[in-house]
Amino acid sequence: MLEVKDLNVFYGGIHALRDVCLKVERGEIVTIIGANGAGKSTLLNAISGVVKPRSGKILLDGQPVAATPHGVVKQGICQVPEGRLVFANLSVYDNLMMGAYLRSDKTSIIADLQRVYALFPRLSERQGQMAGTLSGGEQQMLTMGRGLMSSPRIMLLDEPSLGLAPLLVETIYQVIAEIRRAGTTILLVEQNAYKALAVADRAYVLEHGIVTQEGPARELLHDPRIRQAYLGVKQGQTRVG
Amino acid sequence: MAQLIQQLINGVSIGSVYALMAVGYSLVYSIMNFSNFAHGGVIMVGSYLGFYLLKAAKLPFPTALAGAALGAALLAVIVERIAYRPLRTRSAPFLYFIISAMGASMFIENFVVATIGPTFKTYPAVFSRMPFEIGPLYVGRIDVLIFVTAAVCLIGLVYFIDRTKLGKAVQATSFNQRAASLMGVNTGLVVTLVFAIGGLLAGVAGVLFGMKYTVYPQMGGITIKSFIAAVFGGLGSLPGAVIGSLLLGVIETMVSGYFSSNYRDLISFTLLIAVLVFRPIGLMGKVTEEKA
Amino acid sequence: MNWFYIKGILILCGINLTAVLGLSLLTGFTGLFSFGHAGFMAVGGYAAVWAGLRMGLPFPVALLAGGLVAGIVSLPIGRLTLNLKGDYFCIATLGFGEAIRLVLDNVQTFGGARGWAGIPVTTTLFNVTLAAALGTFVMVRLVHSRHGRNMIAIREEELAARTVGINALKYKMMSLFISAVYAGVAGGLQAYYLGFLQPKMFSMTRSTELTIMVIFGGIGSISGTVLGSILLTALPELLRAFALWRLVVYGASVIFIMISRPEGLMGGKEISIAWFRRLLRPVGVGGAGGSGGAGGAGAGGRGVRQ
Amino acid sequence: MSDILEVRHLTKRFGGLTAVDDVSFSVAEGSIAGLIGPNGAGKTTVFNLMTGIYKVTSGEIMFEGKPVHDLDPHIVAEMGVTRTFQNIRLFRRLSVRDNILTACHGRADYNVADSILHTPRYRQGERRLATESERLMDLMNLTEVASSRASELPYGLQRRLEIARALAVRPRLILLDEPAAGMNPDETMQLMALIGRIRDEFACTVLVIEHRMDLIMGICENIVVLNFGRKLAEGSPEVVQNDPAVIEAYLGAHEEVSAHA
Amino acid sequence: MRDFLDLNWIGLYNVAKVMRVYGTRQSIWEVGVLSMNFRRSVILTLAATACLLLTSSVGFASLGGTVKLGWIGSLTGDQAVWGQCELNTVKMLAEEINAAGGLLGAKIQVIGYDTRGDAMEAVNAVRRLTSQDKVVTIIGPNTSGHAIPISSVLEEMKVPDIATVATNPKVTVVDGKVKPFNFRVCFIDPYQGAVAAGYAYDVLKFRKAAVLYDVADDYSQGLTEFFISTFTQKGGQIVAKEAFKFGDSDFRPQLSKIKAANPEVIFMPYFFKEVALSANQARELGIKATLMGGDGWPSEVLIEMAADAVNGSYVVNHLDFDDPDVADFKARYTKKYGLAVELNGFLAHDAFLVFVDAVKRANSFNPVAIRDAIETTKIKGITGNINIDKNTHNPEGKDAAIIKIVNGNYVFQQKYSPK
Repeated sequence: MLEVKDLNVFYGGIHALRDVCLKVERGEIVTIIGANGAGKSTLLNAISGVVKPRSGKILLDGQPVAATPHGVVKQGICQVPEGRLVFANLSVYDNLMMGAYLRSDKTSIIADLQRVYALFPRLSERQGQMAGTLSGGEQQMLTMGRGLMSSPRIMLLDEPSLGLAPLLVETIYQVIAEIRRAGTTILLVEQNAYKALAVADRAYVLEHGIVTQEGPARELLHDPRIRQAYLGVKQGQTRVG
Repeated sequence: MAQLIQQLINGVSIGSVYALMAVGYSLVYSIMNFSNFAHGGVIMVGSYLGFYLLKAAKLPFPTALAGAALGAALLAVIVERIAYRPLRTRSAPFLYFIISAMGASMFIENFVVATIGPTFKTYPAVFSRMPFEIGPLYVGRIDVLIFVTAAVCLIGLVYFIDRTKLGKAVQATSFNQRAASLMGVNTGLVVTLVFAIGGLLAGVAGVLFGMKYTVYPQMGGITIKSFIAAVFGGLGSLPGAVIGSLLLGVIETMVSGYFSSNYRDLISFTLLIAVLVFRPIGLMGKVTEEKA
Repeated sequence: MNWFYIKGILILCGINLTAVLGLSLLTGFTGLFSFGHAGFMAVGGYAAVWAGLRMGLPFPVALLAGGLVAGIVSLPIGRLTLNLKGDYFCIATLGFGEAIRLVLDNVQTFGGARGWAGIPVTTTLFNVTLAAALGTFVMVRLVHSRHGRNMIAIREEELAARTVGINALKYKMMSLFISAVYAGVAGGLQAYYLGFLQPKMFSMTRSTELTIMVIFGGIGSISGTVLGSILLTALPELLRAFALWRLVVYGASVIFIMISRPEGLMGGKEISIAWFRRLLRPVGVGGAGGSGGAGGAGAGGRGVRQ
Repeated sequence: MSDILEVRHLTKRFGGLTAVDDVSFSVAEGSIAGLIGPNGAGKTTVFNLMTGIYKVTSGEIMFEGKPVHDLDPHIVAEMGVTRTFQNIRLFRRLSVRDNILTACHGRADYNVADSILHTPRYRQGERRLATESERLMDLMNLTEVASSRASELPYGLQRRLEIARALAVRPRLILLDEPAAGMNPDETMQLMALIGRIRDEFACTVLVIEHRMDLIMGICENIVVLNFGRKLAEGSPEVVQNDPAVIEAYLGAHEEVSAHA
Repeated sequence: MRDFLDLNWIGLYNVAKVMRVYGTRQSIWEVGVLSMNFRRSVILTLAATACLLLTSSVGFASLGGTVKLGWIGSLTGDQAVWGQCELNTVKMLAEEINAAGGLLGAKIQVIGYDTRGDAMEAVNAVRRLTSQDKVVTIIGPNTSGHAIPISSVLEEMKVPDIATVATNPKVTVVDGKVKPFNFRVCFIDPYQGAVAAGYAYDVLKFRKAAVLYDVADDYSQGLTEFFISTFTQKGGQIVAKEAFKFGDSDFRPQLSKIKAANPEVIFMPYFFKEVALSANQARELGIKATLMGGDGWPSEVLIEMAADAVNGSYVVNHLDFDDPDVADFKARYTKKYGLAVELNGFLAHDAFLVFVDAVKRANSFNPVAIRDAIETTKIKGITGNINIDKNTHNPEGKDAAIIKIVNGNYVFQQKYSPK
């Protein structure tokens, strides 16, 4: 469905992505794991048109995607940015409606709104509240809900668990699984490799802007190298439970 | 008593002029978060356009007003494209925007001096200069027009920003451009739109100012008062800008009327600073406590 | 070109440089943006003339007295306004500048709006150069001390600076005080150069010009400040033959430098002996990639946010 | 061991919202303590109150027996309390060396006149600051990047630099706000070791906010759990982990991750 | 002048080249070779500056057959209306003389520089005029604030200056000493203030006067001071003294206060734009008092902006507009520039006459000789007889013209000197 071919991106003088290739099939959850600064977010930004690639192709159903962020959204690709970028000065409801900015069919928008409220009951409780006053977890729910409101065919999730309490991380991942079940394809970028690999079908490992490994998520989860570098399974393990 | 009321009327009328200019300025501030010092220049150009459309082209007043507003909007958009957009794409600090704005303002003012010349121009009489007389009180016709226009502009803008989809997109863009663009908002267009609306308002303000007073290249300088009023009311808040303007107008009038016209500005400034010391974000500014 | 005329421009450069150096500390190093610095020049100018003419102090002492008075005036102002942020501080300083002018317009002891004439013309190229050189020297030493570093830290990240024990208000006050002293001395030099003082000379336009020079030269760079003030003082003179169009050109150049080189001429870099050595190396051989501090600096081309 | 920090009935309201509600706890000198809780529980607010960034609504914060609430941040820092930030706040355009050098400033006492005249006091002071910052960079493995701009460092190093900068103040108590956020497990592991080393080598007490339970449970001797601004639980990692209230509000019932492993 | 233009373009082209380098640097930065280009751009900047300095250094002294006359004043800024009119006048008169064979056989070349309304600029302009351009006399500037600081330069370079409308006494005399190279053709503030007050009290028989003035303007403060002192000395009463600040366009707060004091006459010593606005607003507030003003009033624009409001007002002026000489000059000016003459034009005209007369009597282009000749000027200008006094360098005994505005016309009343 989504295909990235030989993508090269420069950030300032830094070669942030080198010949990156990637494929996401319909209905899949694909995850990209890697250390900080490996270029994961840059990759998502390049797909969603925020960053201009130097060279390479990004194809959606075989067609090149638009060059501007709003064009990309129109084609059904929606990025849920990291760091809970909610519109703090708008209400929760308005934030969600911003997600449906490019849609005009009222009835289906309302249907989607109900769906989002069903996924995140907390948001429906707080729909009149200013988004800036939400807690971090609620903001993360809001950005995801807002992303869903554009009724995307493919959703790009950037670090959805960043800075969240363990309990919330669970919730968020349950929702991710549910979104996929409802038919949305997901490209997931995560620091929390455990969670990501557990939920994903396939995974790519990005190191210093280069894809170093790819394969089914389950295999990578058992790959000793990955376990050591990204899962922190080395010595005894102090783990809750 | 009559004099007090007359002074109040004077104050509100001066305040309305400030308000009319402050609304457009505050709109741009609330979206772009920097003081657009070129706003005064745009007002001035709008005023000249209105003058020529009325006087030389002999257009009817509404057409001339619309023409001037559109012309000013165009200029505002051009200024944004040339002087601000390159900075914005690079997310430069607000300081650079201000300097660029000053450059633009200097350019516009002196360009007019060099091409049109420095002479004052007088608007042809569109309305009667005779004021309404209510007992011992005098209310100017243009003052009423300006007050109403300022109110309509404010209400229209607040409605636009708070009630329409595009308005929400404007707010979203003001908060975070990247996030807004990820929602499918064409942020470049939104910014252009904001400057265009700011320019429209500047054009209207320019024409009304020209009718009430006169037209000359340095008339943009009076927007300094509008900036102060906007700060007074709280930057970025549209109702704040209007209330701040009216308050500043009334305060200035009361100081000149009952205290000392020699030290009027000194006293108004002292008051401004006093307000800021106790409320550093102005009367109606957005509270954004810095999160650690 | 005639030396007499050049001398006039150089004196003007020196006066501007003195004022801009101070403003550079405030704006470029501490990150505070003032629209009222001409107000401090006015205070300094009037005080210096008062000290010289009415109290009979010798010229250098009178200049220093002018600077000191401007500095002292800055303290209560700073106490009230330095906690304000961004545009609010700008407007507050603008208000101060205008207020000073209004007071001087009204106070007839100093001649009111009609000005103070008959001041002996004492400022010469020699003493202006001396003052500017001394001012530059002091400023360079200052910004390379812990005091200067603390100011830069406040500019960069005020909250973090405070949590590492930097008294932000104190350093902002210090920065404002020193910049006011510089402005005051410059005001004194100007008064004794023109032989005449008038509140009109210290309008907001004058403040704006000074700020533009700082930004033009480059934030956080003393050499940029020096270059910026000299170039921008000379530019209108060089454009004099264009009469009406020269301010149009001036405005356009300001926009141009902002959009093409927003970090200003020097942008945090300094011209030093090492820098000159690099400069004189054949172009293209030496520096690709930039070495160390000089090359790698310069506010990032495209800011990577967060 | 005595308590270096004592928080008594701490309350902070923002308008109608009570962010911190009657919280009391204490931190033993020389210990590593943790402050955890769901997002929005008020943890960072507590840090802001301790470092003087916010003023308390009521209650007291005693550091080494002296009240530190309502003091300005720089005075709190001089007394020996400093912190790092959740969203890193470095002096971005300065080099690594200058970041640390600036934070060391309190170690020199020369005045403005000294710096202009380059008196012996200035030279001594600068030399002292330079050695001090070199030593810190050494200890924190930052020497290699000493001349790089802070904003150009990779994320992990920025975190480390921020801690180094805080240490330059020679704190008796250092507050770390989510130091492991955005780090992978390997880096988190190194960080844990680093925090232990800091406590020992700099003889200071550490209070850390973190969501990474492996880190918190691995190094903290005492843990305070906040929920909706109130204290939910306090105690050793074992106690807290098995507290049903904590599990319900924060940790969640875990379908254990290691099951996949 | 033309040489300058050409040569400076070369300099400017160099600047443009540098700026192009700046422009492309952004993309170069991304590849990471910035330092090289940064250095190159700095070198280019320095080179360009040097070029500019060099190119503009090619000045010419008075070449055979031309004599240079300098002018300074505001061509930009708030005072530009007056400045541009002065320069136009001087240029026109010079062309007329040149067409008629020149002055002592030489063609007059006028070099005019803008002061931007800034005293420092005025000093620089004079430095350039006297040293590089080597003008023999300077006409202007149009404000006292610029005429005063230039005197030290004039004295150093020994070039005389004839100010047009610089009315502050200190322009020519400070501390009782006359400045050797400063002259003017206008009367001074104390005189004008006294004329206005005397005429109001003695002729118009007003006893209660109010003053509205511009606190930030030297001219306005000067007139106010001398109007009030003369008027009260004569036994009149000042019932209100209100101020505004330059840049204001609304005066109703002050006018409302003045209205409450119920004066018979309101003295408005400032320039016509503010006069028009304040007069209109006074009438809008129902103020019926007679208005009176000084030489800042006369302008076609005033009539255009406020014909009804100023109807019946009195103006102290330098000249009678209906005088045939004046009318002739006005016609010539309007024909050439398509604009009405502002008041400064008339005074610039007379300053030019003084210059021409002095050169002829000195029979030399030597600035010092011209200066000496100016000191003994006795001519009839269009603004009246100009008899320069050696001790004050002012045109002494110059009667003021009292003008009444009647139905949009400036109607001459009488020549008047205060007793």
